[in-house]
Amino acid sequence: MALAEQNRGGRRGSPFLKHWVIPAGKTLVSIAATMLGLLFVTFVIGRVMPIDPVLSIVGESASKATYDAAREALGLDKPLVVQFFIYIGDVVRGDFGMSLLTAHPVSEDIKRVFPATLELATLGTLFGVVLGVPLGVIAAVKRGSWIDQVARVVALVGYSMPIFWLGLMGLLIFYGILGWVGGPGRLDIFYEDIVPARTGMILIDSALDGNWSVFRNAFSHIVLPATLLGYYSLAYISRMTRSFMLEQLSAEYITTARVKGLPERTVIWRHALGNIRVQLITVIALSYANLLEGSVLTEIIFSWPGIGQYITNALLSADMNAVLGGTVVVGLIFILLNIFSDLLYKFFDPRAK
Amino acid sequence: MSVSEPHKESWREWLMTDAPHSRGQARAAAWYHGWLTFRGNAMAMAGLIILVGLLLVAAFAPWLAPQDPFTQDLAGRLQPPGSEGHLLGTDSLGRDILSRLIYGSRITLYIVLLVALIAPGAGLLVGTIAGYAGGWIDVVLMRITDIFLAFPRLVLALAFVAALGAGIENAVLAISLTAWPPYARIARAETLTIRSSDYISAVKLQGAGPLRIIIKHIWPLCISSLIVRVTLDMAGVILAAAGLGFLGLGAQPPSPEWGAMISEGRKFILDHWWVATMPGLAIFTVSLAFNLLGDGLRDVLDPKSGDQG
Amino acid sequence: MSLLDVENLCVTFPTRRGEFQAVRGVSFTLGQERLGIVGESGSGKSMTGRAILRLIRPPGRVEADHMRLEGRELLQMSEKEMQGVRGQKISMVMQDPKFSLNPVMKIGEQIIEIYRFHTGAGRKAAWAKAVEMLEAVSIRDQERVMRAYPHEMSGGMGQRIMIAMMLVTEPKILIADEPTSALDVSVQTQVLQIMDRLVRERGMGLIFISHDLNLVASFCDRVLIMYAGRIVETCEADKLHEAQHPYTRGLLNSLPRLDEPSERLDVLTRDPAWMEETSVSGRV
Amino acid sequence: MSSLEFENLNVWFGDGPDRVDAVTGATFDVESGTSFGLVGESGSGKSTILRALVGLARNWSGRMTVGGLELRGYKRPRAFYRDVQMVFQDPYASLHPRQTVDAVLGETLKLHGFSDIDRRIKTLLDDVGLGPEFRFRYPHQISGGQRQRVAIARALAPEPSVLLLDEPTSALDVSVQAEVLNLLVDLRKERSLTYLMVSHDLAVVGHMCERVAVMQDGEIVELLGVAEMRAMEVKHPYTRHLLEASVGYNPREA
Amino acid sequence: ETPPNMLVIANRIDDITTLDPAESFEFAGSDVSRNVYGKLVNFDPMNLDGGYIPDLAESWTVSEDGRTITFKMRPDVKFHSGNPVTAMDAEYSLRRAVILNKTPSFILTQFGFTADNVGETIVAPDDMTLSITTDKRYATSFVLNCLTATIGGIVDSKLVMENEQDGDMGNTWLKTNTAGSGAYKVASWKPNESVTLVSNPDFYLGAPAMERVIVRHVQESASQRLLLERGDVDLARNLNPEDVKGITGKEGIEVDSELRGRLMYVSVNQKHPELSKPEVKTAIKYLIDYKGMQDSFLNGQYTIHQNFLPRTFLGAIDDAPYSLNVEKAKELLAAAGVSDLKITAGVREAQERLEIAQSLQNTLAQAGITLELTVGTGKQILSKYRARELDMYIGAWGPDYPDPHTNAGTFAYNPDNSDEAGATGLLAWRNAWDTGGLTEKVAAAVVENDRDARKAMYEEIQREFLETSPFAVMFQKIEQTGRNAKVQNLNLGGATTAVSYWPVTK
Ligand SMILES: Nc1ncnc2c1ncn2[C@@H]1O[C@H](COP(=O)(O)OP(=O)(O)OP(=O)(O)O)[C@@H](O)[C@H]1O
Ligand SMILES: Nc1ncnc2c1ncn2[C@@H]1O[C@H](COP(=O)(O)OP(=O)(O)OP(=O)(O)O)[C@@H](O)[C@H]1O
Ligand SMILES: [Mg+2]
Ligand SMILES: [Mg+2]
Repeated sequence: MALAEQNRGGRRGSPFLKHWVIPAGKTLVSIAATMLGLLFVTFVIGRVMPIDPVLSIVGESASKATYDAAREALGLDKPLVVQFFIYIGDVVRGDFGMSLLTAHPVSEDIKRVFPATLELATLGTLFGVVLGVPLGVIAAVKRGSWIDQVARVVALVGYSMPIFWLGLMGLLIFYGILGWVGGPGRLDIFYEDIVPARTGMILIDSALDGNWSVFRNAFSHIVLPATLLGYYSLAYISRMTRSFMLEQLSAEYITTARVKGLPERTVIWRHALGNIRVQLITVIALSYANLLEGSVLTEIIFSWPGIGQYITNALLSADMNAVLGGTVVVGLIFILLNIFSDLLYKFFDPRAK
Repeated sequence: MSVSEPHKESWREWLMTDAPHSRGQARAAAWYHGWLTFRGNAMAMAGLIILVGLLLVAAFAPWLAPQDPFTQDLAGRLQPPGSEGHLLGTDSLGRDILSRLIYGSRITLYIVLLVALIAPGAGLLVGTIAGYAGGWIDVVLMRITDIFLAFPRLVLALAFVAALGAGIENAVLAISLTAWPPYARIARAETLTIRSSDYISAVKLQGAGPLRIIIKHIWPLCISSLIVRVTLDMAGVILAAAGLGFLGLGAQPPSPEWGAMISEGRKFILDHWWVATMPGLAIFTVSLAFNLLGDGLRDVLDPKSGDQG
Repeated sequence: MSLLDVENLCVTFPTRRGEFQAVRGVSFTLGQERLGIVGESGSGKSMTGRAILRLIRPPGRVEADHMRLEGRELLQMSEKEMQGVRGQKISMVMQDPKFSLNPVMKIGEQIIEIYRFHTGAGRKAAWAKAVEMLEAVSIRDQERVMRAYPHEMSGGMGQRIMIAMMLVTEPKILIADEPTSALDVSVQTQVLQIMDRLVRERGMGLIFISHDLNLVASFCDRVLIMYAGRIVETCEADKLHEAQHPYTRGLLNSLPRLDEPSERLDVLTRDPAWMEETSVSGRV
Repeated sequence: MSSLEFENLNVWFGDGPDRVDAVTGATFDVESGTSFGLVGESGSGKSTILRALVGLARNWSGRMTVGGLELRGYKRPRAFYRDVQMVFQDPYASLHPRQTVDAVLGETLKLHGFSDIDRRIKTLLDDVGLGPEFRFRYPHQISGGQRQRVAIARALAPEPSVLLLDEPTSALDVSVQAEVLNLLVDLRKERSLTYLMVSHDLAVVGHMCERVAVMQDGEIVELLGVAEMRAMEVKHPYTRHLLEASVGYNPREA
Repeated sequence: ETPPNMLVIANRIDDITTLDPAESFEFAGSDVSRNVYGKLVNFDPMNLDGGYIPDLAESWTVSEDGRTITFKMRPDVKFHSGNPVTAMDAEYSLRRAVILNKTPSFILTQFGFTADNVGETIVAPDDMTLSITTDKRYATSFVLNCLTATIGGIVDSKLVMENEQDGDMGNTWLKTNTAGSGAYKVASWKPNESVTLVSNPDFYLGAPAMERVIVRHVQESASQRLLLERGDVDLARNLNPEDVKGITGKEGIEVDSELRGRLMYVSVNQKHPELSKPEVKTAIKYLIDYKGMQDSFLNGQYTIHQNFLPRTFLGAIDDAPYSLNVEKAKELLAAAGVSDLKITAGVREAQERLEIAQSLQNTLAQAGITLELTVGTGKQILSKYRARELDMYIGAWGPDYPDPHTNAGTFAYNPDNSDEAGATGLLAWRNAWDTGGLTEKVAAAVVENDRDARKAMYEEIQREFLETSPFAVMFQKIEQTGRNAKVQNLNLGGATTAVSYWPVTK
């Protein structure tokens, strides 16, 4: 009873604490937990794989002594738990070990390949959003009309035609026949190594450097793969936008907006779309994260040295350090994007506060 | 109640009734109403017809296929569509693409059905438990979901197969195991809205346990949004199965699995476009059908949309 | 001349079992008065209100011999012209403020939006006008409310905001669809007072939709009683308790009363013949 | 046959800075076989009291007894639910959209361990005045009043002695309201039930109940008999305000 | 359009895992090495058939007992760093390769060099002289052929030592850096992306015409083709037959076909009771549609070749007695009393192999043998093969160094056929084939110093191999390269060595 009395009057804690510090703390703990889980699963996968990391290093013909020495050097003779902690320690220091495939430290490799993917995925997502959202909105507004059906077919082609088909066809037409875009690779040979790599994203690096001819060339190379990736996210984003919009359009506040005499344009783009911002952000973040995971086939076809290709190559050649390093980085990006979209959610949806 | 009563009415009336006389009739009537809604949607019907067609093709493959899907003819390889005896052309070993597509529908259906059962099933289980239980169970389950979601799909699939061994069943399992997290999220979101509703409270007041509530009361309502999502994901599943092929997990040659056929055709795409395009079109048609069906089902299954329109 | 003149209004929805007529040949006029529409749920009250603003979503259809706003035919207006009518000449307060306000727009924004659209006023002027309107519906602390989101408001405040928003353009006609059913009695009184004042002071026409017979009887000037899409009876509001039609009587008798306790309440028994009766005209 | 006692009941939601105290210090009791009304404005905590009693609101302090038996925590034994049942406000929301009437009642009966389920369903439907033709319908196939009857039948299924009614007719038309109220009155008479009924409509409470508690902002501001209410013999200004408003619109009121 | 002083190549270079000549063992890596590191002896790109010629060693002499070869170094040759190339560097490089004991080290250690004895067996008494002593007498040609392999590359010992870490003899550093004296040095290597070589103006044979050579990783044949057609690369090295057909006859593009050393073969595990029957082995050789495959999906890229020495190797023979003959195979199977044979074959996921496998599946089925395929990544399938777990293996083999022993020593040599021997490097062992006496013949051939006699010995081994072995060698690789017509004098290295860029002109 006394307790109840006390609580009734009690508005304990400052609003700052309530709105920012506590949620931030919770978020951090949850990131940490997810990361730890991610590391644990990667670690387990690394051990489960029927691939001997020692053999990969010392080679087939190594003697028993060499083998044992290498094994010891890798810490593989220690108990699993200890190995796990060593692994975590290494990862925290950004040390994923050496890649067998490239003979470079994995962290260095990732620093090299990730910006390529980041650049591609970002542009692709931009494309997907810029076209996908309006397409979804229009399809919802004109539900059942031919435009809705066309939007559906467009989206489904994106879903069901494998990217290498679209990619190679695109290359053939726009590069091979028409010559409108650059070919495979990130740059033409003569533009290579001209601008210093600051971010690793050539578009940004060249812009920072003010070297617009490199920028143009890089753009001509990225535009096709980015469009293709964008097509995939467009497919997803437009379908999701459509279904969110359908829900909103039957809401009562939309009728209110119409009662107010607002033009249909305003009703749809301002009122209805405003209400799906939050859901859209989540969807976009998810599709962005998926693109960041790297579309292996796109990267292969366009000779794009990105992380998807890197991880897959490593996987095929049993380069476990590289696989695990790549996985941890991709996972981290994923988790961060998730959190980012949560934060935006708080920011955009007044009800979430 | 007289047993013979229904016979006096026509079947249609019997199904359309607002006052069913038995559980069976009520269920049949509910299905029939759904069917009517569905039938009113031309697009959804188109989807259904395609899928029924696919089922028939799969069932009668040996009778429908003009040729043996495995017979090679190295002299007659890479024939364009419409050439003598090969409506859709031949592949690099001179096999008839149409026949391979027809036989491949069996494998495709098999993969699709298996994944469609496992992945949403697992997602439903995890999502509803997390959503209903709340608290730390929710936190733990959703963290796990996040971890799986954050994992590059291929790596995860390979790890599973490393543990399970290769084979098409395991490939399907691997795909399912990488595909469940989004379903779990959907199911959880749905559960969160359902769990505080009055009808759940009402069941609680009868002393029903959490398990019963989840299975009997929450699942039936989550399933509709899952089905819609699953039908959207179908093309992705078919392609993912093909993608696992190059890790040695997918269908093994000479199996005419559609995704594998596309991969095989990749080499010839610039000069012999049909080798990859034909199976691509098949996948496109089927996923379009699933998608149209999904949209129709959404209308039928969504209790909120009720009897409108 | 009356503000609104509706003749033989029909609202039709195609359904799987054929056409469904939600409103069947309703005729009435509205002057500078409080016109109540009562009837049981599903009798077509809301559809009548929405049909006037041509807000029935396809595939629903609105038909009428005529539907004139100060002599101008509403049915023949283009969508563009209708936009000028909606909000400007005729406004409508929707049933539930919880769902009728845009949840992610600030209240100020929502009020300013309608005002600026119809008057082309500047932001500052619109803001001042909005604050003034909020004050008019007796909301204190208007500046704070302007910056708040709908979910931060109580139901009563939301309803009053809705009214302020719909009145900011000083429309000729206000359609209020069960504006008080979600409210506590105390707030209800305030809301009614606001509307009452507008009719009396500004000469606005008010269509007041409700299923609360006592309320309509005490608040309105004239009442239309609807059943199954038709008007079965019309009368002066203060004479509602003397209404003749068995349907109206049934509704009245089924109300529990504090002043006249009874063991059992009378239950309305519907006569199929009521369905067939032609609609009574509510024109004056 | 049980009586209900509430003593200094506090119910709250949330924790720490988010805490909302929905009910504070509510004290009243309901004699067995009588009908008790709770009125008050929206959000005043009426429903919360009922929900705390049946264990749907978990955080509470004070004392609640049913038939002399003191309640603890939020878990209730199945026997409790045989004794105390609840009817919810919105009959649409309280019926599972995918279950037929038969399934709803059948499940309830099964949960309470009855064996002759078929027969009981028939009797229950009969009791609430629904014909056998309703038995296999889905909620969307029946009207609001009929839905509420189903909800009442479900509450009656375990043969409880106490019915908690949370605005059982506020979502219904006046004409339908009369039917449901009549049904409730009849049932109480037949089965000597105890009612604890929430409503914001004084006329309804006046019609149904012997005693009334008026709530405002989580607290009970006045307890009075229905006769006093009719005679307008009330002390608290809020109660008076409620009474006056219930008669209709009075333009001169401030 | 590519600049006139630059050679741009599209190639798959994802197999480069190291640039260290003591470690590098893959195709793309050899391509780099050959242009970066000088060797004691080397092949002349313009005259491969002429065999090894002096490179950093000007001349050599062989001792009486045939065990010691003494090289005289070429004077005035400099490393890229400016350090002179001396016998000390050669000594260091060869010792280093032996001591590091990386995968390709067997090429040297098969001569009896060990980490313990290199102090005595590989010695440079002065700056201009290097002598190496093998454990017994070998054909000199064999030893010198082996020194032309990548592992024979001479590194800049001073520079390497400066970059030594934890006694790794500069291995870590050399993985990603180069210290050679060849025509080019590596300017940058971005794994899976590109290798850029810049010319060495002081190259002792004269500064190369191409100042830069850029090898770009382009995985897809179609992409390579488009790049070539647009003139964005000068050379496309991984075109598949369809794409080759597509560019043939195109203006300004030429297609080169060059015979390479790689063989495509099928082998059957001799642990299998049925597959070890001689009739069955022969039957399988008759159940392969050599011609059908050569003329269809392998068109232009593989040529029928049925023995383990690739054409152009010393002692290679051209006999191809087998062709698809289902009737004969059936007879043989019937004679062996084999029916309803069901076997599984491992094949790695690579287009041409899958096609070969499926064709095989088809023809075997005609004789009633059911072939099940297990497809997997290279690593997966290889590890099963090495563990002797596969009934049948469909795969490829490339010679490690340009001497007949490289293949003879693996296809037809298996001193200990027991599981315990674990001789995973020997194909004969992987298939559990005890070689029926070929092992001894191979051992004899490798020490025969008379070139003609040696040649005859290999021919004899191969004739027997063709009859008795569980291997059905099917094809030899032809590398088809799409080349911009402007590019001249490019040599890919044939069956014996790797590509040479320095003679190239445009
Ligand atoms: N989109 C629609 N399709 C078919 N019928 C509809 C549609 N919208 C409304 N109706 C029907 O129109 C009739 C009139 O509805 P309306 O909303 O006007 O009733 P109401 O008198 O306002 O009832 P309430 O008091 O419950 O609000 C109802 O029977 C309703 O079912
Ligand atoms: N789950 C919950 N979490 C937080 N607060 C709640 C919750 N349920 C109810 N409340 C709050 O408790 C208070 C009392 O709610 P309650 O539902 O008991 O009111 P009521 O008197 O039944 O109102 P109404 O007439 O609108 O049904 C309200 O302020 C409400 O916002
Ligand atoms: Mg209404
Ligand atoms: Mg309540």
